[in-house]
Amino acid sequence: MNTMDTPLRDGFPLLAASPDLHYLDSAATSQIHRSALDAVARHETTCRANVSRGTYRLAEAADRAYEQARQTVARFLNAGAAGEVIFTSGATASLNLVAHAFGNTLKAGDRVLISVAEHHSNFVPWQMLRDRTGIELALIPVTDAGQLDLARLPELITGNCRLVAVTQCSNVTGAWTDVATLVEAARKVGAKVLLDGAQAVQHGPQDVRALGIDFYAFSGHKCFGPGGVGVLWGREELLAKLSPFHTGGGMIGEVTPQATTWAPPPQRFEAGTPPIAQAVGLAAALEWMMTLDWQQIHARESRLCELLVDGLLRIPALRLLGPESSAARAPIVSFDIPGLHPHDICQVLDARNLALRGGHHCAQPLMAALGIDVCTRASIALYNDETDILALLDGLSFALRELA
Amino acid sequence: MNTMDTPLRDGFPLLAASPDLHYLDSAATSQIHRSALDAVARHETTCRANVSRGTYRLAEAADRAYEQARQTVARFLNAGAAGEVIFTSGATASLNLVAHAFGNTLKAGDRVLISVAEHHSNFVPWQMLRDRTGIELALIPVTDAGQLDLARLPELITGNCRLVAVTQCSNVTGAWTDVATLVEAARKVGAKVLLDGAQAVQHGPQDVRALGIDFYAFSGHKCFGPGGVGVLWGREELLAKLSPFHTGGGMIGEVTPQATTWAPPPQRFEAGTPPIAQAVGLAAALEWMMTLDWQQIHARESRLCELLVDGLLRIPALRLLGPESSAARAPIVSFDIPGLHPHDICQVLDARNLALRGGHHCAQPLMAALGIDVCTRASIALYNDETDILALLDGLSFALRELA
Amino acid sequence: MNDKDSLYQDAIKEFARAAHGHGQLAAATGEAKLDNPLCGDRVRMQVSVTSGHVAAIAHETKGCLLCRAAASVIGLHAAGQDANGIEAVAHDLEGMLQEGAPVPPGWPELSMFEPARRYPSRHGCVLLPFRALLAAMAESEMKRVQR
Amino acid sequence: MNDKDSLYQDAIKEFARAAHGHGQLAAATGEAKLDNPLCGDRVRMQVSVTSGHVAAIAHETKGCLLCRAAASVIGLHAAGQDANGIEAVAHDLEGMLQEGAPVPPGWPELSMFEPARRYPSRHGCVLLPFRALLAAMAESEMKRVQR
Ligand SMILES: Cc1ncc(COP(=O)(O)O)c(C=O)c1O
Ligand SMILES: Cc1ncc(COP(=O)(O)O)c(C=O)c1O
Repeated sequence: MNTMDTPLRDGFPLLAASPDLHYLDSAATSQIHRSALDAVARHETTCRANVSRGTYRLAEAADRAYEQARQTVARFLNAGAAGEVIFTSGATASLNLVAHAFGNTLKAGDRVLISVAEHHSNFVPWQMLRDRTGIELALIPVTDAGQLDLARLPELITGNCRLVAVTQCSNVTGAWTDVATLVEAARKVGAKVLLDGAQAVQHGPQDVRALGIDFYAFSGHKCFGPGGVGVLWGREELLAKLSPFHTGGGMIGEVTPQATTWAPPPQRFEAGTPPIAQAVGLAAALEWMMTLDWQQIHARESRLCELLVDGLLRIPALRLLGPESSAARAPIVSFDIPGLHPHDICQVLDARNLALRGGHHCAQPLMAALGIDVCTRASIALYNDETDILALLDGLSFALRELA
Repeated sequence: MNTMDTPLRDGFPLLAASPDLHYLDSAATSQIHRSALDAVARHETTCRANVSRGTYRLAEAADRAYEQARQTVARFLNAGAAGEVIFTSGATASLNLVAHAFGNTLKAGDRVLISVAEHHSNFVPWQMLRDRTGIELALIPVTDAGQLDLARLPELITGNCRLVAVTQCSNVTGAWTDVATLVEAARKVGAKVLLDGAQAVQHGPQDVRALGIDFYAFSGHKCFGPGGVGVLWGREELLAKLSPFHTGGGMIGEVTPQATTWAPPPQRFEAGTPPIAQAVGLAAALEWMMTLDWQQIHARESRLCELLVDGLLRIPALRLLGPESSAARAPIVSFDIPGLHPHDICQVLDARNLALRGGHHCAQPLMAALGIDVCTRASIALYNDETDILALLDGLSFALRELA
Repeated sequence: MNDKDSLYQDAIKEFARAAHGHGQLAAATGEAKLDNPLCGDRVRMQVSVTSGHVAAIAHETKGCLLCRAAASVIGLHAAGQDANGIEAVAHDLEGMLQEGAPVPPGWPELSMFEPARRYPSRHGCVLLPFRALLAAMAESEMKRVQR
Repeated sequence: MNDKDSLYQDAIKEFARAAHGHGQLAAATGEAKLDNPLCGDRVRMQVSVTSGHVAAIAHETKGCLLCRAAASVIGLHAAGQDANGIEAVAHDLEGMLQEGAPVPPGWPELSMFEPARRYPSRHGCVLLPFRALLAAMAESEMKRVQR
């Protein structure tokens, strides 16, 4: 087991090669861990073959590696069975899959409940479903602190509510969603619950069964794995009832000119050649994550988050978005400084090797609810340390002078 | 420029490390070229950041690499503009994208013309469109030699035909489609033409403008690049008129709770974080391909194909599928030996380090048209040589004895 | 080749060729068609069950040698078995293939599939006729209770 | 920091602060709203065109310093120009940013954006007000010919 005194930064080739870089944009994409990079290269140079169809040894090795990756993901999520894990090209693809495959089981007048805090990838697919089928799309508002206002649930989770689809953690405010309360309310009306875990996974293994949810979506590139791969987890009995979204090779029972039948899940939802090496790389990243002491990492991430929040609150006129308490948030910290545009701030910070993101962060409805167009975001991951935070606070003082 | 006397095999790490392996399954997945592997690793360790949204230098480097990859693909296809190149997760995703985005512009009674020779990935999405919208789905039959029977076009390309979507090259028979004849017939009724180039790209750069088509789809893993990435090329003016398929981050103009507007192509069709490093790796593979002497490679592939076909035709009772002339086919050779099951054949061949695929090859309608359920396929790529073909012919003699 | 390790032992070829139980039943009480979408093996299995025991089976099997040999073993051995017995054999056979468990008791011919342990992609070929038989028996039982 | 190389030269900050041309026109002949969906810059540009030449412009610009400074330069210089003139400036400015071409003649203040050459993601910020102006003039022309 790794202890936090080992600088985790060393396991990340890009960071190891750039000692001066203060990478504070892990909410957009995390850096890739060496184990994932190595696993991809190893797979491509020793096991490369297409999966599910070949009988030669190389193809069997590819199959085995791919199915083992599925099992690793299942363990990372504490899923009931590996067959509940569908590999996709990313969280956005996972969410589109549910909006189509589950969406097609809904009829006009059924309600889907999302929140104003959703990333566009869990917002627009539901709007499209609404426009396509006439479902009702309802929005959980946010409190001033940017948290889902669950006090409003009683009026929002109506009897016709079939699905609650919300983020586990906001990619802007870092606010954690109170999933237990949500699930309880959803269960009362028989609604299913989808959790967008894109921001949560880089902060540790998950337990979809303890969460009590029905669907879970995330991306490999946000949890130290390769790009081009993501996951949709769904309950077995629910997946079994859904029709496919993408169609093509590998997901069929039989194809005739008249009609086509489907393979069982998860294959039913994996049309075409899947991202094989990327799934293997993702599994390697998750295996590595499962060796870590997450209590220690959370304590450390919270400490850094508090250091940052304390420093920010000392900047006159700065508006901190999201909850002040570090327990209520992942270490994602966004802020607005009236009169200074995030792009100018980020540009000045870049000259000091600080990598931060400014913009609407693919969350325009949330921006509107918070009364802003854009903001600046610093996101902290397990490879960050105090020097990153101090450099940022120092850089912000400089930016305030430089841009004034 | 490489000459063919240089053994191209050396550039493929898996093959270089397995001198005894006779890899004859490139139609399922080609081996990855070293340049692609290296480009992925280099990108992930020096330029990893999310694209299109960041202003810091690392993000700008990622953006540049990704957009350069788009330009490389455009050159490989001789596209009119880089903006016509959409990165997807693979050919299947590209084909599903067209079946939805273009499919949504069709109405009940419009005709889509495909062929019985299509891979399921260019068959089932159109069936689904038919079932969803009531379009007419018509099929070009194949001749006994497994080629599209274009003599039937006059009756099949009716006035209501809006799209002809066919494979450029069959993944079973290797038969090349006579695209010029098809395009001419389609133009007469104003139908668009989609070409599934999945099998064609590993046999050299393409020219979508000379082909005169409207859409072109392919996968990276079948042209010496990484998995998890594919391409849809579409004419600019056509893409501009289409609505998106997947929705989410990166493809929007503005999102409000009421409605959402779209970014222009290609972003409109790239929802979510794209497969960035994979696109960069694909571009590296294509760059490498563009340095090769394809006339020489084609001559060599044809020679190997002829050697194989000649040998196969000497096996009593063996039925060769597809055209006998090597000019009419890519070096993909499928055959049926009555009484011997392809899986048993492939299994015995595997013991002799021959990697071949047996099954329906995701082309059940074609199998049915040819009067078989399954067949054995050997597919030849630029790294194969005579020893592979001789080993296969020798292995087949052995298999015939072993399985009798 | 060492026959004991070779996948295509003479026994397998002989069983496949013999095709015990191949054909159709005039009065089946249950039937199932199963296929392996990834490889094209296809089994149509009919059973005639009386008092919970297999009176007769018949199958039409299109597929590889392993699948045909397995169906043939069923043709030889299934008569007289009840659902529990067949389930136990199928379970033990899966264990033999996947974990090296012993050959299912009473079905010594199944040892000829032991070399297939090394080829996971072929396990489905051997198991398919057993799954088809179980499905046919389940259908038979369902029809009985519905009558 | 060497002011000549620094992106945020005093000139840029001063132009942004001055916001020449900020506001609305009572009688605009054309108008355009443009935004950069990836960064949130937003420009509303109004023009009043007489005899093919800009009589007045007014803009409301929300965005970064670069975008606001560029809009402000337009506020200072656009009057008296015709569509061809504006198009030429926009084209030359793009060339300056992307290929190091010379500063657009007659608009010397645009040299303050030369350090942005190194930051491709910011080129859109500088160009947005020019694109909005061209769109507003096009709208004005379209309205004229339709009248
Ligand atoms: C909360 C949330 N959901 C979904 C996504 C979409 O993830 P991806 O772009 O990897 O598909 C993101 C990432 O930007 C996110 O932060
Ligand atoms: C002709 C053809 N089309 C489409 C595909 C689908 O490609 P992919 O599985 O990479 O999505 C294939 C590959 O199997 C193919 O051979």
